Amino acid sequence: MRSGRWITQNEPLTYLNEATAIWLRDLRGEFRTRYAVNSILMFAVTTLVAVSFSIGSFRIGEAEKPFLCSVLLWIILVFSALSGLSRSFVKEEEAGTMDVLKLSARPQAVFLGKLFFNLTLLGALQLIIVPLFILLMNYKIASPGLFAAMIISGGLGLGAGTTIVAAMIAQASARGALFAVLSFPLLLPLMITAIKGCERAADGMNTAGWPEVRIAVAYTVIMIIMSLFLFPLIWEE
Amino acid sequence: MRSGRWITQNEPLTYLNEATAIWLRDLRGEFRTRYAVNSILMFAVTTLVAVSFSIGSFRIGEAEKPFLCSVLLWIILVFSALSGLSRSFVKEEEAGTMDVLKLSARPQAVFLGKLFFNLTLLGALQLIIVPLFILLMNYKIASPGLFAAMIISGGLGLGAGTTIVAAMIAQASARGALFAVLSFPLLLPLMITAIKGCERAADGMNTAGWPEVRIAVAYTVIMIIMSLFLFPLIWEE
Amino acid sequence: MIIKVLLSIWMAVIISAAFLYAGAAAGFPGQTSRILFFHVPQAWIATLSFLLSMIASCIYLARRSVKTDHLALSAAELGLLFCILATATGSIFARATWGSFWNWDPRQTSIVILLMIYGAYFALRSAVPDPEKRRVFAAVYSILAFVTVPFLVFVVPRITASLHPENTMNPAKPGMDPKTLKVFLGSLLAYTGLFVWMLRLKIRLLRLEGRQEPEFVISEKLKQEGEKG
Amino acid sequence: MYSLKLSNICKHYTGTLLFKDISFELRPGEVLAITGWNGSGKSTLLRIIAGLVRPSLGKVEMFMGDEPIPKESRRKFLGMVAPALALYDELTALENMDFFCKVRGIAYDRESCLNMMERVGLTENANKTCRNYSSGMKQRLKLVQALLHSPPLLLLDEPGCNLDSNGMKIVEDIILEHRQLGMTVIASNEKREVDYAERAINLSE
Amino acid sequence: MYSLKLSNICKHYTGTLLFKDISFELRPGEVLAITGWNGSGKSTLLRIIAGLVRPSLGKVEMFMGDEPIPKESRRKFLGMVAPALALYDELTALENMDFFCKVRGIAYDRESCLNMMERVGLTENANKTCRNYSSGMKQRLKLVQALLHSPPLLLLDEPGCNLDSNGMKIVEDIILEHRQLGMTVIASNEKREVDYAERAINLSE
Ligand code: HEM
Ligand SMILES: Nc1ncnc2c1ncn2[C@@H]1O[C@H](COP(=O)(O)OP(=O)(O)OP(=O)(O)O)[C@@H](O)[C@H]1O
Ligand SMILES: Nc1ncnc2c1ncn2[C@@H]1O[C@H](COP(=O)(O)OP(=O)(O)OP(=O)(O)O)[C@@H](O)[C@H]1O
Ligand SMILES: [Mg+2]
Ligand SMILES: [Mg+2]
Repeated sequence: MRSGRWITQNEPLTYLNEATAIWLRDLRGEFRTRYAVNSILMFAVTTLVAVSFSIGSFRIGEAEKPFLCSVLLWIILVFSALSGLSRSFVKEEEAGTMDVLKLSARPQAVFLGKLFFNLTLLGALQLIIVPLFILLMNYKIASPGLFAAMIISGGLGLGAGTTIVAAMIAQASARGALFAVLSFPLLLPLMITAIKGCERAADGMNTAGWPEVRIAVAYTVIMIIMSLFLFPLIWEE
Repeated sequence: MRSGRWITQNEPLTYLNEATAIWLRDLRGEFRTRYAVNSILMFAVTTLVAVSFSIGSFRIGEAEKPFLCSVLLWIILVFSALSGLSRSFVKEEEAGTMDVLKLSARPQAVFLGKLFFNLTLLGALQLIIVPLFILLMNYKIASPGLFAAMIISGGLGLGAGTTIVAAMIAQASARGALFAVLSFPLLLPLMITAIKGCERAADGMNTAGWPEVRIAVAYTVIMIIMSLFLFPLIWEE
Repeated sequence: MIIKVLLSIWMAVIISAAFLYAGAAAGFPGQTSRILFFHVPQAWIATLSFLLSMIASCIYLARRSVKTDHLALSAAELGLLFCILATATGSIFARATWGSFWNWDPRQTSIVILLMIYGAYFALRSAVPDPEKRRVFAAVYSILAFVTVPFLVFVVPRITASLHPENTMNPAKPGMDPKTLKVFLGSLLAYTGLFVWMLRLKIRLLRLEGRQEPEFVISEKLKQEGEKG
Repeated sequence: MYSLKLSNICKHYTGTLLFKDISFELRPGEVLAITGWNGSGKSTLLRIIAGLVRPSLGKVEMFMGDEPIPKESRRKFLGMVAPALALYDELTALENMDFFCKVRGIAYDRESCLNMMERVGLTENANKTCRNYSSGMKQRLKLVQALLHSPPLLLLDEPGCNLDSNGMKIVEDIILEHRQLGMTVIASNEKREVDYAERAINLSE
Repeated sequence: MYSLKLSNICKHYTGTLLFKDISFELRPGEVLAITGWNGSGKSTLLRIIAGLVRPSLGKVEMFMGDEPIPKESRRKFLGMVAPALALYDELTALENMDFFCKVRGIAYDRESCLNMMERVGLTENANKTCRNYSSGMKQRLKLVQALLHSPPLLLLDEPGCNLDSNGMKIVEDIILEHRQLGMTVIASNEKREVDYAERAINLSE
């Protein structure tokens, strides 16, 4: 048993391997209980159906459509995300496994693993919601390339902005509320950018340079770098 | 210690006392952790702000307003409820206190206690959301009496329709999703009724007899009676 | 076996008759009305099996016999199948007559709710690991869902005026083309036969599967031991 | 006079048989021990007696005199302690007791609750939320919860778990006192606890 | 050579002092017992050593030779078992082990994991989800988790809790084996476990 195996830990191991292990474990746990993915997806689908039902019975002027549809799409995406993205940390705390994770993994690996997991959830969400939304709302997009880039970069930003907040609220007492309260202001700049970007993609004017996509990517990168520095502080006692 | 105190249990005790004890305990626990109330309220407030932001920038024709506003109000109320009403049972299961509750309380008392708790949450939700919604959307109501009655009876129906579902999903494996999936079809008739009723109250025509309020009350009563019969079946192993 | 052959011949006859024998009904564009011979019986079977499933659930709660649960489950499964078919054919039909696949017609709303209920029923079943608990929960849910149906029937027609035709296929209505009526009734019969046949098949399958389950094997073994000892 | 009767209880989980043909009768004044290796089904058997788990075969009956007590009111006549039975974390100990009294329909009496707290040595911590209790303090509180309604049947699953020697002494006292009039079933691996029982059922055999 | 050094550790929670001036040094081959009544702070002290709780005063240091090990990599050099440290319920035992190996950067080796499982007697249940484990089986799995990376410092909080006599034997073996080369801190109320230690700190004094 005493094989001196821990010595191997001094070798320069990439954080990525450990992060992947955490990511895969979360996916597996999620696959078994399906708490987060279901709550996010069902939330999104039901809101989508409700919105399409309520708005669908109206005649929206063609001129107003790009803007209104972008707003609705991002409201659905952001709120669905807010309804489920804190689960991965909160579950850890509620099940009492947070301590064992603190004892076994490096904080940066934990952050990256959870970030990957949240991005996976967001990806699945977008893969289902965006086409459905386009179909149901009869949303015409003039520049599909820009639209796809905006959706993806917006999704990345959403994940980057919420993961560290989720870690914070998991250790606070009034969890449910806090997540939305703390995340929403952080996400608002991103959301406004993404709405603007999708609107631009839909009406197809002035699409040169994709300025909103760039902003979203910058937001994502900054958020991730900041989080990698700040996360260890909130993770370790 | 052996005071023969258990003999007093043979006396005909009202279910209501026990239900009240459960209700008060839930309130106290909720007050300390504020999970459900916060998740419901924050959800509602943020959706409300988002909706008013997105719709507010449009000119909604006065003629369409009563219908559109009723739809939006009830979408916000129902989805907020779906986001938090299952907590009281799920928490019981996750904290491992479900068994001790099964061992100490009668199932009907549990059902009633949880129902009261959910109704309290819904009441708080409506107390905050409805005035806010009316203000933000500039929602004019011609017949406030009918409107209030519709909101209250709709809220009662919402609580009655979801409590038993919450008890079921707490004992199932993939909880997050299930609650919305199972509750939504049960709530739809109520939701459609309430939308119609609020629309009628807003435009002020044909308000005699309050037919929608009656339907909602009938729905509530039938749901509660059915639940009182069915609940023991799903509560006891 | 003989039933299977008869049924398939009958189905073949009805299908050909629907396209060759009956005329295209007035009031529908082109040949589209022929879809009615399939769409309406499908919707009818979907509703029927829902009712059947609920009744079986009630009996299950009273008697707790696995057989009635099998009936409830099979009826729900077939109901879901026919519900999807009715929605699909209805949507195609709607596209041809009203111009779009989906427009929240009251009929469409109610069939979506029915679909959601079926979906929820299966989601619930798959989420409860313990077999007996699963049966009880499913039965309770199907009763709860059924309780809301009268409200639905009462409420949905209030929301919007429907484009959906009423009573065009009502046999009691005078003035219906006798050829159409014949084919329609034949199709109704064929679908009902098909439903009953599939239902029995499904129940048999469930019973055989049940025998394979370790629970069943062990309790049978223990029962036999008990009888001996 | 109460009695408990198990007949031919058998339990299996998806294919693996835990135990079968467990039959016994228990009368007031008797203590029964259930022993067996880890994972042999001790806790499961106790949960079956309490009505929290359905047996695969067989039945559990309780009688008051000759009259059977219906399953749904069996809970009034039993108290249970088990590692998996948790109390409400966000309440204080006294609030927990208050709740269980009310829900069982016993007049809540702060005085006697405090007495029980004193008995298990929690007086100082009675107004502390249970979330911050140490493992042994939680276990002590569980003992109070099981005894609150002075049930004729006591189901103790590893009652001495997490306790120090004072705590073990309290458990001992409780068992000895309850033996006077009530029925006790103890599931444990501790020889010391098993020794109180006149009879034992070994699930590993 | 590793060593652990606590200097003047003191911990209080909003007004109540748990313990103060705890200082000791531990070297390989030594076993230290921490004793005290329920609620005296044994688990808290262990959590302070592990770095999960910050002490109110004083500091905890670990050295490799003479070189201090930074706080953030201390976790690589310790393994911990405690009642409040739970494993992942929805995974099987093997998946749990797989996860902890990967996350610690140890090459996952199914063979040796199975060996460890066999050592604690979980071979048959290695592919069962931990949710359905019995209390003793969970405790055994926790032991495996703590030993997975062969840490020089072992923190055992009530290691024998929920275990049967076979399980106690396993714990004994682990302690005796670890005593050869590593440092061990045991917090327990069980005389049997405390007896392995040459030194003991009593927090109730
Ligand atoms: C997605 C679209 C549709 C759905 C989900 C749908 C669904 C239904 C349902 C549930 C029924 C009730 C069967 C019963 O009462 O037992 C029905 C009947 C019927 N449908 Fe549709 N339908 C759709 C579109 C259409 C369209 C576009 C037409 C033709 C314009 C149509 C013509 C009929 C007729 C004629 C009946 C028989 C009505 C009667 O005799 O009472 N349906 N459909
Ligand atoms: N829901 C379940 N599904 C499958 N297996 C289960 C379930 N619940 C318990 N088991 C299995 O039943 C066996 C007995 O569990 P139980 O908790 O009764 O053991 P125990 O005798 O109390 O053990 P310990 O001494 O460790 O407390 C274990 O192997 C456990 O894995
Ligand atoms: N977060 C906290 N806030 C306030 N008090 C706390 C907190 N955590 C622990 N305590 C208190 O600290 C004391 C020591 O707890 P600890 O778990 O260390 O005891 P222990 O010696 O391990 O007891 P046991 O033998 O029962 O396991 C207890 O009285 C507990 O109530
Ligand atoms: Mg046990
Ligand atoms: Mg402790």
